[in-house]
Amino acid sequence: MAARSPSSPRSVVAEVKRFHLSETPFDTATLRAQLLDARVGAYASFEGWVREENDGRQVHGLRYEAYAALARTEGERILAQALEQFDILDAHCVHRTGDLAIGELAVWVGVTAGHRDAAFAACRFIIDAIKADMPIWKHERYADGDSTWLHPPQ
Amino acid sequence: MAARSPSSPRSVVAEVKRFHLSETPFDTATLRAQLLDARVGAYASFEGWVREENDGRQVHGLRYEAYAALARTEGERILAQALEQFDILDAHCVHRTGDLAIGELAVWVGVTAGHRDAAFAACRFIIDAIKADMPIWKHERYADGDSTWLHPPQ
Amino acid sequence: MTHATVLYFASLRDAARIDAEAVQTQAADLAALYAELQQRHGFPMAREQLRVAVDGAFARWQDAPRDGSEIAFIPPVSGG
Amino acid sequence: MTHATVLYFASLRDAARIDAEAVQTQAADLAALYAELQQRHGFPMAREQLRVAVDGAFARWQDAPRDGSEIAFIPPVSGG
Repeated sequence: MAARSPSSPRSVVAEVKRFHLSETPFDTATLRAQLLDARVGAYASFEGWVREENDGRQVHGLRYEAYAALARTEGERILAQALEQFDILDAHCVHRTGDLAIGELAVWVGVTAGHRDAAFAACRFIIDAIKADMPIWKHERYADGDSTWLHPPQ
Repeated sequence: MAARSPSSPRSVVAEVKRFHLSETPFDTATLRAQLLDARVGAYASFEGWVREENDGRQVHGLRYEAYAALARTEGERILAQALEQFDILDAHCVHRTGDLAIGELAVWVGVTAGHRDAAFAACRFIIDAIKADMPIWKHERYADGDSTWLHPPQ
Repeated sequence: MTHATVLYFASLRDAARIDAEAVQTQAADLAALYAELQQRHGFPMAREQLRVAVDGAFARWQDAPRDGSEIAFIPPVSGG
Repeated sequence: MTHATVLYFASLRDAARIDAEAVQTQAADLAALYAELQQRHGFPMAREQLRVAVDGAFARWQDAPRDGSEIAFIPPVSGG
């Protein structure tokens, strides 16, 4: 999948990946640092954290399952669309998979721009698109012992 | 300034400060961690970074001067208003003062909420209010040797 | 006859009790393929609730199944 | 006669060449006080461009200067 030219493996930069899946907790400070750039005036970020409660039910923990191949394609498509549609410098996103406890980070979006209008708008666009289109499913376990896949009407 | 009761210094919590001025570079990971809470589903943050260019002029560095007493009053007022006006859990803000180099963090806003609509709206409200009302002035030094206070029309 | 691999996720996988299977089908399009598999596994979800993907990209229900392709029926997502 | 401290920031401080001064004034309100100090220091900024604060809170131009208070004229801000 990596776009390296076999004829000049050292001089060709690997295809930029802006979207990643992570099976383990990840560090937003490091991700933010990767977006540092002297042209940036505005950095907007969004994070989804696992809440102790969802729709009035007490959540004990959850699991995210992804169709990884399609998720990566969709993630790159969404971020490329944000770069085309908004006056921003860069945009990255990481989504967790696997088992998460209350308080854990589920998704991070980071956007850099010259000015804040575009940074906010693109950040919002990205998380909305991730929620709408990303082939990732949440399996919630509740305090009452019940558990279920979430398949909200689209 | 801290609101401790002299009669029971151990049991009374100091008045919550949500806004701070910082004379030195500060760490957003620590500030973010202070907002962790099991009720949080959405964390939105905004950062202003020093750009190498402003209004077409190449910037070498800048200095922020604050009227600290009024800045603290205004900061707390703006954050309290955000908490009243939006369905959020908490909101903090830190603004740098003193000399800053290109790429340095000038201001950070962090907002937690159950859901992303309120987190984004409050974060945007806060940075807009900070820019409009905070008695802080930017002194820019340019590549051509010139320097000036920025007093944009309000 | 088309040979393809079908992937199941989330509640579709729970219903099928497998996460993938090799299928041979004469279905003319992916909609007809879902109808076949829905009958075989008793999937409760109507096709209208799902999307379909082929080889890691969203596809159209009226696309014909391709030999050797990887097909996934995508139940309503809940990431983010 | 009212005694107060006046603070200057940013380009107002550059123009006054001091960051604070003790003033004695008979000005009836803060607008009149600014007019006095504008004349003394040659401030280029019209009052309409400024806000005024007393003791660390925004105030109104028609407020009378209070004895012992700390008054600041706030040029257009550029934080954030």
